[in-house]
Amino acid sequence: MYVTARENKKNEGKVVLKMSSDENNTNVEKTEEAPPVPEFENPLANLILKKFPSATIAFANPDRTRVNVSKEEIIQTASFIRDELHFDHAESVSGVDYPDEKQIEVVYHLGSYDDPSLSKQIMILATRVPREDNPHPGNDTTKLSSLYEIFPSVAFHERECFEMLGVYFEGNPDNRRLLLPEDWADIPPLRKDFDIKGR
Amino acid sequence: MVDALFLGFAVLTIVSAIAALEMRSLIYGSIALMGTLGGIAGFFILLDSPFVALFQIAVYVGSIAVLILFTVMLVKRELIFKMKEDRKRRYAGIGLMLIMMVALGSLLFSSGLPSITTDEPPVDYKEIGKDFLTYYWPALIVMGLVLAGSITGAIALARRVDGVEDEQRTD
Amino acid sequence: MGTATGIIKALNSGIKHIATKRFTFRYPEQKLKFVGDGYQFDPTSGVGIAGYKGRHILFHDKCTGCNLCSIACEEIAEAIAMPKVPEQWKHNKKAIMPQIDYGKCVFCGLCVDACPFYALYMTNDYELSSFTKEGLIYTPAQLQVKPQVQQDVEIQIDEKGANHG
Amino acid sequence: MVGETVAGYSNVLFMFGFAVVALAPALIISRMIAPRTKSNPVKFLPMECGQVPSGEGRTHFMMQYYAYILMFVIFDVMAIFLYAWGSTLLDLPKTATLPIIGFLGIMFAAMAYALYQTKRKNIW
Amino acid sequence: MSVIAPKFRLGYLIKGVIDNIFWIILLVTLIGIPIVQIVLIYIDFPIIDGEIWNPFRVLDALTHPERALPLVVSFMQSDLFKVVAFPGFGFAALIAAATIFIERKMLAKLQLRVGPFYCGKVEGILQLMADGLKLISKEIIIPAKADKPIFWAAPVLFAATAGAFVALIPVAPGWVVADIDLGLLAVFAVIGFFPIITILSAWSSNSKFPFIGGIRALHQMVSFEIPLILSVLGIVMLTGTLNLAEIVQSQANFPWIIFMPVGAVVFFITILAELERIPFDLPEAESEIVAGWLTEFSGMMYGLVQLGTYLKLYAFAGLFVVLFLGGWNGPDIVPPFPAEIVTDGITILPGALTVEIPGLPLLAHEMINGTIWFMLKTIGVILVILLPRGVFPRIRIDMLLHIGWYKLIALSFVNIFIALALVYGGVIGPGGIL
Amino acid sequence: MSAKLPPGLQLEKVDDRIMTLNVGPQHPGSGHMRIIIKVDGDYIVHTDPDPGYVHRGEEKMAEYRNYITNIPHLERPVIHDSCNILYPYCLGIEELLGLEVPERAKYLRVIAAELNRCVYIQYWLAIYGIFLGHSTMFMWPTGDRELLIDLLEKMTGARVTHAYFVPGGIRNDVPPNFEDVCLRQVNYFEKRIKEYADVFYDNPILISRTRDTGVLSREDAIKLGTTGSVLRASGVDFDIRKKEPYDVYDELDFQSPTLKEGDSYARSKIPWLDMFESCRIIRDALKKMPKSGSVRVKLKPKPKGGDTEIYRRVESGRGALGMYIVSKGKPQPYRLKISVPSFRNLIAMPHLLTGEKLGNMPAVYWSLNYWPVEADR
Amino acid sequence: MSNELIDFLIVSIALLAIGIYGVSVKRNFIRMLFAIEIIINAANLNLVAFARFIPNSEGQTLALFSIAVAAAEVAVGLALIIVAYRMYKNIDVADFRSLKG
Repeated sequence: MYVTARENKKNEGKVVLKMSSDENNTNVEKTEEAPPVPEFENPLANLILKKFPSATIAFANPDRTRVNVSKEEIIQTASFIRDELHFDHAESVSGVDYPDEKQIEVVYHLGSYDDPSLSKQIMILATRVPREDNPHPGNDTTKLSSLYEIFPSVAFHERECFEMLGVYFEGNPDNRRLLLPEDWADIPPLRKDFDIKGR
Repeated sequence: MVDALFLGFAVLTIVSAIAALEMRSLIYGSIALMGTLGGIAGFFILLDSPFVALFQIAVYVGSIAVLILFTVMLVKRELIFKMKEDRKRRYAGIGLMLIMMVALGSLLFSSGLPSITTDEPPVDYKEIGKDFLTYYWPALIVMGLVLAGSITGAIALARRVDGVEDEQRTD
Repeated sequence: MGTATGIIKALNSGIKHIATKRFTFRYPEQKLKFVGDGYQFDPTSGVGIAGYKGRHILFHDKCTGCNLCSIACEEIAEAIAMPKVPEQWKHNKKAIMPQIDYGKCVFCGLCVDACPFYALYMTNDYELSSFTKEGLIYTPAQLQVKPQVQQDVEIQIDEKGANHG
Repeated sequence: MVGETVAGYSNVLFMFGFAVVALAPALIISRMIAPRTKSNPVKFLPMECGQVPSGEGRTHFMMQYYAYILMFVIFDVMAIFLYAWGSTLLDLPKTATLPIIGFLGIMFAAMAYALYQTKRKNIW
Repeated sequence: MSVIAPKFRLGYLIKGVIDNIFWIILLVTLIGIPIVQIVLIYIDFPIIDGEIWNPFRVLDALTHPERALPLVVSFMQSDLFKVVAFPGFGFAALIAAATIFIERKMLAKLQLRVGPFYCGKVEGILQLMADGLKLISKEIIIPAKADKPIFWAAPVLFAATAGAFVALIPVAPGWVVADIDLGLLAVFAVIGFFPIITILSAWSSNSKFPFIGGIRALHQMVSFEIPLILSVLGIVMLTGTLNLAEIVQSQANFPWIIFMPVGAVVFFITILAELERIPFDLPEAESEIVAGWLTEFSGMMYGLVQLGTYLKLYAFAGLFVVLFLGGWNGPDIVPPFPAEIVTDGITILPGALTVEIPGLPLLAHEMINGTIWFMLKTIGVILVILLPRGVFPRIRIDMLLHIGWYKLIALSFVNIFIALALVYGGVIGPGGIL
Repeated sequence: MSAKLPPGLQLEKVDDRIMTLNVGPQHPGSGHMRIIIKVDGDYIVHTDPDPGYVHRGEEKMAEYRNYITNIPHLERPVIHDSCNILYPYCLGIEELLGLEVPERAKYLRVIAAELNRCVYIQYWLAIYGIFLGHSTMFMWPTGDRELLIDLLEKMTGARVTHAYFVPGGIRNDVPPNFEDVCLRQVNYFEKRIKEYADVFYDNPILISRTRDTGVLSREDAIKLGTTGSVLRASGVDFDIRKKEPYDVYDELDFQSPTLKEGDSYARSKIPWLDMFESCRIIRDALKKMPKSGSVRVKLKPKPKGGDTEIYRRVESGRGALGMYIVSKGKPQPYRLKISVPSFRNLIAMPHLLTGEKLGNMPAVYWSLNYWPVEADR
Repeated sequence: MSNELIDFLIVSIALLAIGIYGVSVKRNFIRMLFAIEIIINAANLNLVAFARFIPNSEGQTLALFSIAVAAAEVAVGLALIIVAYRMYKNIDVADFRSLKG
C-alpha cells in the first residue's frame, strides 16, 4: 500500500485496459488524474501535512483521505484529527499483514457525526508496526499505543485486532480474547502465514 | 374422627417441634417449624376457634415462615448446616426440659383441671370482632402502635449502612 | 388516564384480531406457488431469469462436461463433483456430468450462472430431505428428472386481512 | 362437644390428601416408564446456559426488596385484623368505627414511612 | 429405531407380562382377598332407606335401576364424590385441561396462527392428551446437588395445594367440597402456601436462575396478597359473612361488581399477579432468567406444576365469580322438572316394557342451573384472564412491587371506604335495599 | 462504564452478595453470544459481553475466494439482511473495477435492499417482542415478514439467502407484473405495521418498561461511535442514505427518522419508523424505475482489481455497514474488513447495562439492534 | 379423648418444655427464634383451650393479639439477624460481642 499513488494508477490502468478490451464496453475506468502530491483537492489533507510534515498522504479523494504516520506520531495525529478536524468516532480498526515487509499495518477509519460538512468524509489513519515471525501476542515488539483515550469507540475494534493479528495496544483497558475460542493456541489467524486447512 | 385428628395433630406438633430444633439443616428446620405451627392451627380448629386457626395459618405459615425461610436462605450455605453446641449444655437442657414437663404435668394433674369438659356450643367468630372494637379497642390501638413500631424498627435496622457500592451503581 | 386508554386500545386490538383471517397455511397439504419453473440463466445476455432456486435440473443432451459449474462451486460449497456417466454423447466426450451433494449446496445458483450451454437450471423442488447423507447426493441421472410439484397457494389480500388462499 | 366445626375444614385436608394421592402416581409412573440414562454427568449439572456452573447455586443472594417482605409480615396481620372488623360491621354500633380508623391511621403512617424507606436502594 | 430398547425381544416381553400377571394373581388371592374379608367384617355398611347395603345387595341392585338409584344419589351426596369428582378434583382438572386448550387456540387466533391442529382430527382437541403422554414418558432429570426430598415433593405439593384451594369454591347451592363459615379466610390461608412451595423448590434445585425466579415469585405473591385480601373486604363488610356460599346468596338480585367495580379491578389484577400470568409473569421471565423457578423441572414434574397452575387459575376465576359476579345466580336455563317425575318416577317404554324409576331426577334443577351459570361465568372470567397474555408485555419487578404497594393498596382502601359509605349511607345493610 | 471496574473476579472479594450469571449462549434471552453479568440483587454491577460463539472467520475466508465467489458466504453473517451486507461489497468492487451499474439495476437494488431491511427489522422486532414477554409481537412480525419474503423470493429466487447483488448489477430481472404485486403487498404491509402501535408501541406497559431505561446520551452515542438506530435514537441525524447517498438514494423521497430521548423505547421505535420510510422508498422507486433495460454488466470470470484500497459503507438495517477492501492486483481481495454495525453498537452494551436492573437487561440489550452473528462474522 | 382440657394442656406443656430447651441449649440465633415461636405457640394453645372450655371469646381475642405481636417480634428479630449477619458474617449468638447499629 505504500506504493506511491502514481504507480498505483499505472497498474490499475493496465488492468482495466485489458479487461475493457475483453469485454468491449461498459467497463470504463473512472479517469481521475492523480492529484499533485503536496496540494490535494481535499483541504483536510493539506491541514494534516502542514501540521505533521512527516506524515504522508497516500491518497485524497473528495471524501476519503488517507494519512500514513509513523507509530510514534499516531497519538498526536489522532488528537489533532479529533480536536482540530472534528472527527469524533472510529468506524473500524483493521489490521493488514505485510509479511514481505515484516510489518503490520493498522488502519483506523475515522468519521464524524457532529460536523455535517464532514459527514461524507472518512479519514483513514494508517500506521505500521514491526511484525515478528514467531508471534507472542502481547509480549513481542508488535506493539502500538492505543487510541482508546482519544476515540473510546476503538475499544472493541482494537481488541479484535489484537487477537486477530497480534498487535498489542498499550493503553487499551481490555486486551483479552474476544471472538476466538478460549482454547485458541495458534498464531493470530489473520496473519498471512496462517493458512486455512485445505487451501 | 376428632380423636384421631387430635392424636395426629399432637404427634405432628411435638415431633416437628423437636425436629425444628434438632434438624441439621436450617431449611428443614424451618419446614418442621411450619409443621408445628400448622399442628397448632389444627388444635385451634379442634377447639372450634377457626378464626384464630386461619389467622395462625395465614400469618404464621403464610408470612412469618416465609420470612424465616427467606432469611435462612440469605445466610451462607455452611452456616445453614452448622450446629455448634457443647454436649454438657445439651444434656442440661434435656434435663431441664424433662424436669419442667414432669413438674408442670404433676401440678396439672393434681389440680382440678383434668375433670374439665364442656358440652357448650362454641363461640361465634364474630364475637372476636366485637371484642376488638368495643371493650378492647385501646388494645387494638396499642396493637397498631406495636405493629407500626416494629415495621419502622425492622426497616431502620435492615438498612445497609455501607453506601460505598451505591456509588458504583449510579454510573 | 392515558394508561387506561392505552390498555383498552391494546385489548381492543387483540380482540379484533381474533376475528381476522389466519395467515398460516397448512404446509404439507398446501404448497406455496413460485414464479416460473425455477432460476435460469441466459449466458448470451449475462442476466438470469427470475425463479425459485431449488433443486437443479440437468439436461443431459446439453451438458458438455466442461467442469465450469464445478469450478464455480469449488470456492463456495464444493458441492458439485463430476463423475462419469455410462451413456456417451457426441458433445460430451469425457462423459462426465455434475453430481450435486445437497448436504453442502447453498443454493446460490452461481453454478447456473457459470454454465454456458443452458444445461443446468434450477427447479421449484425444495423438499430434498433424506434419512441418510448419501440420499442427499443427487447423481446426474437423478438430476435429469423433472420434479413433480403441486404448488398452488398464493398470498391473497382482502378486507379481512391477508391469508394464503 | 369440642370439635363440632371440624367437618368442613377436614374436607380441605381430604382434598389436599386426595390430590397428593392422585398426582404422586404420575411422578412414580413417569419415573418407571421414562428412560433413565446416567451416562453423562454434564446432564445433571444445573442450568447455566451451556457453561459449567461457576459458584454455588444457593448463594447469599439478596434482592433489593427485602423491606417489602418485612412489610408483608406486618400488613398481613393488619389486613386480617380488618376482617375481624369487617365481618361484624353490620352488628356493631357506629362508634366502633372510630378505633379502626385510628388503627388504620397508625398503620398508614407506618406504611408511608416504610414505603419511603424502600425507595432507597440500600435496603438489604 | 430408538423407540424400542436395543435389546428388545418379544419373548422377553411376553415372559415379563406373564410373570407380572402371575404375581398379581398370587398377591391378590393371598393378601387382597383376606384383607377384603377382614374389612367386610369390621366395616359398617351404609344404611339407606332402611336397608343395609352390603356388597351383594349392591350387585343385586345393579340389575334393578329403581333400587340402584338411591344408592347413586346417596353416593353423589357423599364427601368422597364431592372430593373426587364433581365440585372437587375431577371437575377442576377437566376445566384446567379445557383452559389450556382454550388458551392455546385463542392465543393462536389472536396471533393469526392455527394453534394445535392435527392431534385428534377436530382442531387438535387431543393435543393436551398427547402432551401429557409426552410429559409422562420423558426423563425426569434432577440436578446434582439438588435437595432431593423437597425437589420431588414440590410439584406434587404445588398441585395439591391448588386442589385444596379448589375445595373451597362453591359451584352450586350445596355443592361445595368444604362448606365452612370462614371460607374466605381459608382461601387466604391456602394461598399463603404457594410462595413457600415456590421458594423451597427454587432453593432446592441448587441453581442460580431458579433461585432468582423463586425470590421474584416470593416477592410478587407476597406483595399482591395484601391488595387481594383488602379488595375483598368491602364485600365482607356489606354481607357480614365470610362464608362463600352465603356471599353468593347475597347476590341474588345484583352482583357486587355493580357496587364495587374498584374492588373487582384490584382483585382481577392481583389474580393475574398471583397466577404469574403475563403481564406479571416475572418469576418465569424467560428472556432474563430462563424459566424462573421452573428451570430445573423436567418431564412430569413440570407437567404437575402446570396442572397446579391451571387448577389455581380455575380456582381464582371461580373465586372472582363467587365474589363479584354472583356465582350460580342467574335466570333458569333448564326448566324445573315436572312434578310427577319427581314424585312418581319416570316410565320408560310404556306399553311394551314398563319400568318405573322413582327418585329421578338425581340432581335438583337449581343445581343444574347453578352449575351452568357458574360455568358460563367462570369460562368468561378465564377468557379475560387469558387475554392479556396476547396483548401485553412483561413488566419489571420493581414496577410490579410499586403497583402492588402503592396503587393497588390505595385502590383497595378506596373500595373499603366505598363500602363503608354504602353501609353508613344506608344504601345497603340494615334498613337499606338489602 | 465497565472499563472503570477492574476485570476479573475482584468484585466478588468485595462482598459475597455478587452473583455471576452467564447469560447465554444457550439462554432464551441472549442470542448467539454470552454476556457475563454480575448482579448485586437486582442490579447489574458488571457487564462483560463475550461474542464469538459463532465466529467463523469470514474475513479470512474472503482472502481465499475471488470477488464473485465471495458473494454467497459474505451474506451469511446477516442472512436476514443479506442484500444490505452485500451492498457495500458490490459498491466497493464496482469502484475497484470501475463498473457502471445500469439504471434499472440501481433501482432494483434499492428495492431489494429496502425490502430486506424491512425483513430484518421485522425479525428483530419479533425477538424484541418475545424478549419483553409479548408473544403476539413475536408472531405478528414473523407472519407479516412472509409478505416481504414472498416478494424477495419472487425477485431473487431464494427466501432468505438471496445472493442477489453482484458487482455490476443484479443477477436477474424481476418477473413480469412484479410491480403490481410488490405495490399491493407493501401497501398491506404498511397497514399491518401500523397496527403494531396499538398492541406494542402505544402499550402503556411497554412504555413504562422501556422509557428511561438504558439512556444513551447524544455525547456518549457519538463518543462510543454507535451507529444506525442507536445513534438516531440519541438525537444524531446520521443516515448514510442521506449523508453519502449511494446508487439512487439521492433521487428518492424519504426521511430518516430521529428521536431525541436515547432510551430503550426510542431505540426500539426507530426501526419501526424506518419501515414506513422503507415502504415509501419502495413505492417511490417502483414509480421512478425505468420499465425495462439492462440490469447487469457483464464481467470477466475472474476480475482482478488494481493495487488500491476501497472503503464503502451503506446504511443497513442496523446502521452503517462498511467494507474495507485492500486489493493487490489479484482476483482475490488481499484483505477484506467488514466493519459491522452490530460490533460497533456492542461497545455501548457494557456502558448501558452496568447499573441497570436485571429486568431491563433484555430490553436494553436487544434495543441496541445487535445481531450476534454479524458481530462475530 | 379430645373433649378434655387436660389433653390440650399436656401438648402445650410439652411444647413449652421443648421451647425452653431450645432457648437454653441452642446458640444459633435462628434456632433460638424457632424456640421462642414454639413457646409462643404453646401459650396460644393454652389461651384458646381455656377459652373454649369456659366458653368465652376473649381467649381467642388474646390469642389473636399474641399472634400479631409474634409477627412483629419475628420481623424485628429477623432484621436483627440480618444486621448481625452483615456485621459478623455469622448467626451464632456467641459471636455477637457488641450489637451496635
